[in-house]
Amino acid sequence: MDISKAPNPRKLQLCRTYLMTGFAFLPFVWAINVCWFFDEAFRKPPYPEQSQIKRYVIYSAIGTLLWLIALTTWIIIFQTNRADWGATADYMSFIIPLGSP
Amino acid sequence: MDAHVSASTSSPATVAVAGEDENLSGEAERLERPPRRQKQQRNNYGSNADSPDGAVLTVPSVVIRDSTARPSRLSGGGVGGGGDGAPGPSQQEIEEEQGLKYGAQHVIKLFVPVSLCMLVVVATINSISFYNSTDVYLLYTPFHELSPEPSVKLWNALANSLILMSVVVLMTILLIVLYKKRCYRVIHGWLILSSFMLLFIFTYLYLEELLRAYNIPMDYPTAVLIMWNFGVAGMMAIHWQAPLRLQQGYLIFVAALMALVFIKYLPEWTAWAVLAAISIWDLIAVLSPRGPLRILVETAQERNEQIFPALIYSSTVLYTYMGTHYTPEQPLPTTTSSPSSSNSTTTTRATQNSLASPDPGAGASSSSRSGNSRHGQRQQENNQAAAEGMPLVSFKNNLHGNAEAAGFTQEWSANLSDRVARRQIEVQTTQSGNGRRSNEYRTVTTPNQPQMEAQEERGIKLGLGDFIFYSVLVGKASSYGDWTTTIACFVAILIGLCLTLLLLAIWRKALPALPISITFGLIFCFATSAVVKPFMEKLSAKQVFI
Amino acid sequence: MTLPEFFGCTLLAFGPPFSLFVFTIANDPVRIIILIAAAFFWLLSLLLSSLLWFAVVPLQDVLAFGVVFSVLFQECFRYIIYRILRSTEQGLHAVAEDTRVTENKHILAYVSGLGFGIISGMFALVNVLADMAGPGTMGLKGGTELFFITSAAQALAIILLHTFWSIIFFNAFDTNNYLHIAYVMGSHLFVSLLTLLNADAHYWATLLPSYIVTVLTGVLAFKVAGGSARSAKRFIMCQ
Amino acid sequence: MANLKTTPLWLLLLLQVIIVRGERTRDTMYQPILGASCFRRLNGTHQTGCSSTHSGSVGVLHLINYDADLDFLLGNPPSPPYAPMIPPHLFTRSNLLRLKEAGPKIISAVLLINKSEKMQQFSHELSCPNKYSGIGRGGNSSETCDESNTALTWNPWGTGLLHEDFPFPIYYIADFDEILKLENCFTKFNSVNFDSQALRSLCAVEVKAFMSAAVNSEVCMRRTNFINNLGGSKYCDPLEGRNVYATLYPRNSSEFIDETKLRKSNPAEKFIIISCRLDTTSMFDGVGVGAMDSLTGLATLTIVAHMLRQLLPDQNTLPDPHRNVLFVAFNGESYDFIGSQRFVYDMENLNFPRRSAQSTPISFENIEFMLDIGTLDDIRNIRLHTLHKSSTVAQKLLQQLNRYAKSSLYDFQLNIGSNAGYNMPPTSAQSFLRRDDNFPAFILNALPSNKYYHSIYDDRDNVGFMYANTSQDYTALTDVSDFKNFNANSLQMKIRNVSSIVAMVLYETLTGRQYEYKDVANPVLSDEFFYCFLQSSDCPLFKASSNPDSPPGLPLPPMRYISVLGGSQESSGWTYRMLGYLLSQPQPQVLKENCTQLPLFYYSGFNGTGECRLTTQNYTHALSPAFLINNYNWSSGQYSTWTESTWSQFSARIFLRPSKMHEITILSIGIVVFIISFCLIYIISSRWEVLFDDVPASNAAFPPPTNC
Repeated sequence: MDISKAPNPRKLQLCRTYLMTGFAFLPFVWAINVCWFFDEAFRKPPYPEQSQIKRYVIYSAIGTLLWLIALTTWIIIFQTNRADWGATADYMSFIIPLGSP
Repeated sequence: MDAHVSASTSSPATVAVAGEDENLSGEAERLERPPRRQKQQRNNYGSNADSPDGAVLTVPSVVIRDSTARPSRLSGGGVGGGGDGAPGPSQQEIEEEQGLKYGAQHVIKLFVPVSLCMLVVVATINSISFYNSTDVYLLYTPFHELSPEPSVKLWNALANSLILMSVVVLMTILLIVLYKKRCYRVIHGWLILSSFMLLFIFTYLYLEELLRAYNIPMDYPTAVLIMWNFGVAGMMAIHWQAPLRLQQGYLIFVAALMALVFIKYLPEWTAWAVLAAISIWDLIAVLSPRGPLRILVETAQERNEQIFPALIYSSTVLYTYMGTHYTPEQPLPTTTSSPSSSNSTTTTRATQNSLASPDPGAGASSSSRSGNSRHGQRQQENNQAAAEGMPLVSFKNNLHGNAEAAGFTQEWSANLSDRVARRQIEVQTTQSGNGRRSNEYRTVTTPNQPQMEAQEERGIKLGLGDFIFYSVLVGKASSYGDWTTTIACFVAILIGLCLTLLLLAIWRKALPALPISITFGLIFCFATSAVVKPFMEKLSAKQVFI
Repeated sequence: MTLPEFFGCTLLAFGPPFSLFVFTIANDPVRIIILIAAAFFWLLSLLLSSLLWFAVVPLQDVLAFGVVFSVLFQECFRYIIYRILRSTEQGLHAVAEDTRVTENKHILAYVSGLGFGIISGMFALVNVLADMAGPGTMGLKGGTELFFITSAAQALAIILLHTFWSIIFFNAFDTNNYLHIAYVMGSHLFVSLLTLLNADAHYWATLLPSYIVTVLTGVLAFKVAGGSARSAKRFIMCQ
Repeated sequence: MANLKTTPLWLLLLLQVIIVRGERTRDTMYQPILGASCFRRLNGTHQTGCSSTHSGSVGVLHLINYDADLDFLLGNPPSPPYAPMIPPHLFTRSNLLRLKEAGPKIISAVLLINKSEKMQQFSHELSCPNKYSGIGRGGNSSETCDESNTALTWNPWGTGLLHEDFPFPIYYIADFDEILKLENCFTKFNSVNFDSQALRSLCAVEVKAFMSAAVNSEVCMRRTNFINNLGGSKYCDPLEGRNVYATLYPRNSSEFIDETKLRKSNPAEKFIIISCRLDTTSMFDGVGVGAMDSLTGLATLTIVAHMLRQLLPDQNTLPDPHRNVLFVAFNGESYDFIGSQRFVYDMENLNFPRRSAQSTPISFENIEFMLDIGTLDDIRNIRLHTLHKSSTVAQKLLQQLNRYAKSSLYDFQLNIGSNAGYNMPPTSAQSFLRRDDNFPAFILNALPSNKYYHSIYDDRDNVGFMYANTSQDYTALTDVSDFKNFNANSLQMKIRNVSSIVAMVLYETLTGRQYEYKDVANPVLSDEFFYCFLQSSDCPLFKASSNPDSPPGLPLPPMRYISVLGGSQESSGWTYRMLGYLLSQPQPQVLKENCTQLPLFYYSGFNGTGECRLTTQNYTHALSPAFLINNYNWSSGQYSTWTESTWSQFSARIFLRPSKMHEITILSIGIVVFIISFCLIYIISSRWEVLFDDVPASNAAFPPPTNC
């Protein structure tokens, strides 16, 4: 749907729902929220709900960022130590690469 | 696996209904009325704030949307009548051209996603060998074409495709029954379940095979997180509200997955047989007077309902436009005072008269017919359809790829005000940057601009059925490892799509989307790989260019 | 993996057509449709010519035969698409977003020509490109390592030529200028037959003439399309 | 509609029929090279063998004629990575280790080309085969022999490369035409001028031999058994095959299948085990017949079995009617005695024969003694190895052997030496002795003289076998003086002699009477035997010993590598039939149609007219106990832990690898052309009305299409 034509309360509600949903380990939803409401939050002429939306968008952005950092660090740790961890790493693995320890 | 596959194959079949254009959500529309006022105040248009709302509220009463009302209108318009002798045909033409024009635009708006879907499938086929080899089979294809005998393979393929087709037909009928009985919960549950399956299980499979193809290690926490995010976001996008681009992306991906599933799990010849069979079924279901899909869509229109949001691709064109009624109490000066070159006011008046005249008759006829609520709805439908101003391409589809254009035909059989409407749309669109237009067009309907409001987004919708089967065809073709064949199929299918839309515009009757494209596709696929390929290979080996 | 080779040849052959497409076609749906339609017609012509080649078994190794006939078929279909476009001009005029498409007849010609060119270039090159992505290059059993780059260059020439030819051809039929028609047919035949020399790796013997022809045809097309030395000068002077 | 539906199908038919004429460009770019690849095997602690990269290893061909050429590669070569083509005589441990150290950046693949003129020796087995799985050489050392002291090793020429891990694939090219392709390509493109190689396109080879498994058996078995997602993938399989055993007399101690009851052996039964080894191995997949290292032993066993069958009277007439001879051919002995270890394991658990055989199990108490036929490289100095000098059985056996060996009556002119002590040859008996070093196991083994032990060159030239193709009857014994015009020191005669001696000894042991007939084993039988196993499975002996209706064997020697479950078990299959045929008793009274149930089996027989025979042969499973025991300690070294990695394909192809400069030139040309055209066309399209000035004025006014 085209957010720019939705009424402001609707916008606020949507943004809020997305933020809340994001807490269920859904950083992607947060990312969507940020991209989707960025203009609403920062580019549009001000309107009552905007401050709320702005806050939600910022929260989502922070959340996304945190998740991103956490995920990348975890992936780096795992990939570097996979061989050393042995069995545990294998049981953790979704794809065990062929032909490498 | 079979179970999943079977479920998922059947599920998109449930997307038979393609309602009118506000498929995204009816509530969205309801909610969007207030902001019109707001917006209008912001933009401080010439007209007063209330008229649009009143206008919208009076939409149901504006029921003269029959071509039958046309002569009366012609006679009704005093000055306009005189002026109408000439404009009549001209308007006829205008209508034509708008149809074709938006046709042209929306053909492209279809080309892009269809091509993207094909691209995904072809890329996958060429990079992940998993999807290239059939070892596991669907429940519906008991004959596995293992014998080297062509004849045996042939009857195997035919039998398989027959079975598959009968399943499809059953599904469709079941859907009709459900829909007639208004078991929406069941249908929605069905849709959600199937899209859930595609988004989680088959995406999981896809991810696994992708990583395996490139031998990339991955741990479960990451994989689960990715799947969870992707899936949930997909469900939200498809069944709830999300940015349009995201929704389109998901739909394309789902279609591609579905196509890949077909390519993977259907035996070689069966896949071709099914393609042929499905396009024939498509013809029957749409063109035959009691074709199931026609029934479906007609009921949908009688009930004036939105289609199920899932699995219908909608590319949205933004029309800043409102209903085409003209409230008589609205003073003319507002329009004349509208920002427009003075020399155009005459024409403006003419149009206004011609516009103003029908409405009383409209009220009468509506009151006279008010008893027949069904008809009223239908006409209101027409009105809305007209309001969409997006006739040509708003044909719909289900998984069987039935191009259903009932709504479209009605829109096209709609009457003058529709045309005026469309002219206005056109004007608006030209102003909203969809194209360049010369000034003389603009003058005609400038006065109406103030009344034109942002309504909810309109778009063409194409059932994922087309996406899927086009992609299956192209993917199959590319699985032989010859790119010329792939390109030939691609071009043939696009041309087929063009022709379908063209015929739709010319004949003004419901047409299925698959047959032409698929027939072209099949012919070119086999012709190319049998005849052209050797020739081209000989040429390119010798570096001879023609 | 000689991906560099792959990308190099792809950019060389399809870079200019791509930018042409982006800047002149992509914004106008009608043009895109005409482009694809033209491609489709070229496919038809190719189908016919290869059917002929296929049917005439004894001559299957005599490429010249197939080449000549495919050239003829292509020109026939160029004519057919010309007739079709001209007959639907009214409709197009109505449909076109951007009226130049119809009011400047050359644009139609240009678009359809580009369609012809792109599809023919693709058909000639796409499988070669696909094979290029492997670890090796040409030259193990005969053939030089110039094979790919020359193929790409030739393909580019053909694509541009098709575009120019269509412009000249359409205009020639509009103005009954049979000389131009003859020129188009002739140059097309000439270039195609010239490429027969590639088999013996006489690349300069083929590339040079075909690029000369390309330039000539381009100039002719430029003139036909209403360009002139003066306008060119003005253009360069940025006035 | 209907025909529209079927058209594509008919077109498809057409498509199937048509042979595509035009050839793709890639066919002219690449040329496949046929050969055999080295692959990866793993044991409890290490991975051995070789593997290519996931997408295939590409290297520039370089022919190695002298060590100097290697120095060129390992110095700093102009355009690495390289793929040296090495003849066998340079395929030495030192060279290979140098290549390995250079690393995949310099050496990406190695081609072993079959130019064996200068080859002196070629054995990549350890100099102490099955080093850690024997009884050890006494004291606290677990190794079977002392590698430092070549005099005492069992494979003095062994380089042990078979147990090395290489980061690059090694590809063996046997066919001379293929070698010629490679050499021509090398001389045409590479050897022109080595210094300017970096600037030229060079002839390169791509070898695809990617191995799934890694690290060791423990890891890869764990990964294989752990289903971590929808499509579980297989990393490695344990080496697995079948032992073949047969008894001289049919056993008449049947047991009823009763899963609940514990199985009990029948103490009355007495068995003499005559065993040998069934398998061989080599570095490359599917090559290597192991003529000398294991086939001589199998031949001896077979002929002994046949001779005893011919000589001995009915079991009841023996002094001890419960005595019987058990012939066993153990599989997988090359890999830490897989077959015999499993055999011992089964015997311990009273699980031999399996319940399905419906006969009482055989325990160690039933075994009188075991005579293990090891490698008979050189008939002239065979020795009888025993663990304890004091073993009376051994001395008696030795004395009997020598009596017949030296007997003037037969004039074999052999002398069987003796050797007592822990330095036992690496043969199956080790598994028995390892369990209980008082077990009466004696090994007939010759002094090691096989320079091609466990290698691709241990073929019929190595044993000097010439097929006489005398289509004479091999089923009957012949008079000792009747050489069937074989050369006295031909392989056939050697085998005849040694097997006759062994058979006579067994005859004496069983009957208690000396053997004084002049009949000895038939050299034609050994002739046929070697022909079948060295040249073609489509041979008279195999035909005779299979069902008349069964299809003939392939015209290739049977694969004798143990391989894995589902791998070709040709050699065990043929041995099973052959032993069954030679050890079985004809049943003339049984008709063909009744002759379907084992132990009755219908053989086509020597002259092709079918005959029903009462057979005694059977299989046992040759899979190391390590894979049966739950959470077995893989590094304990108690049992064989060998596994074989899975792979998707072996392939090699040569082509021209473009020089870096060539690539960069093309790429830059492309980019430049693209950018120029892009800018040019942008400018033109933005100011096109200037360029075409005589377009209608109305249009010139229009803004150009902007790319939105």
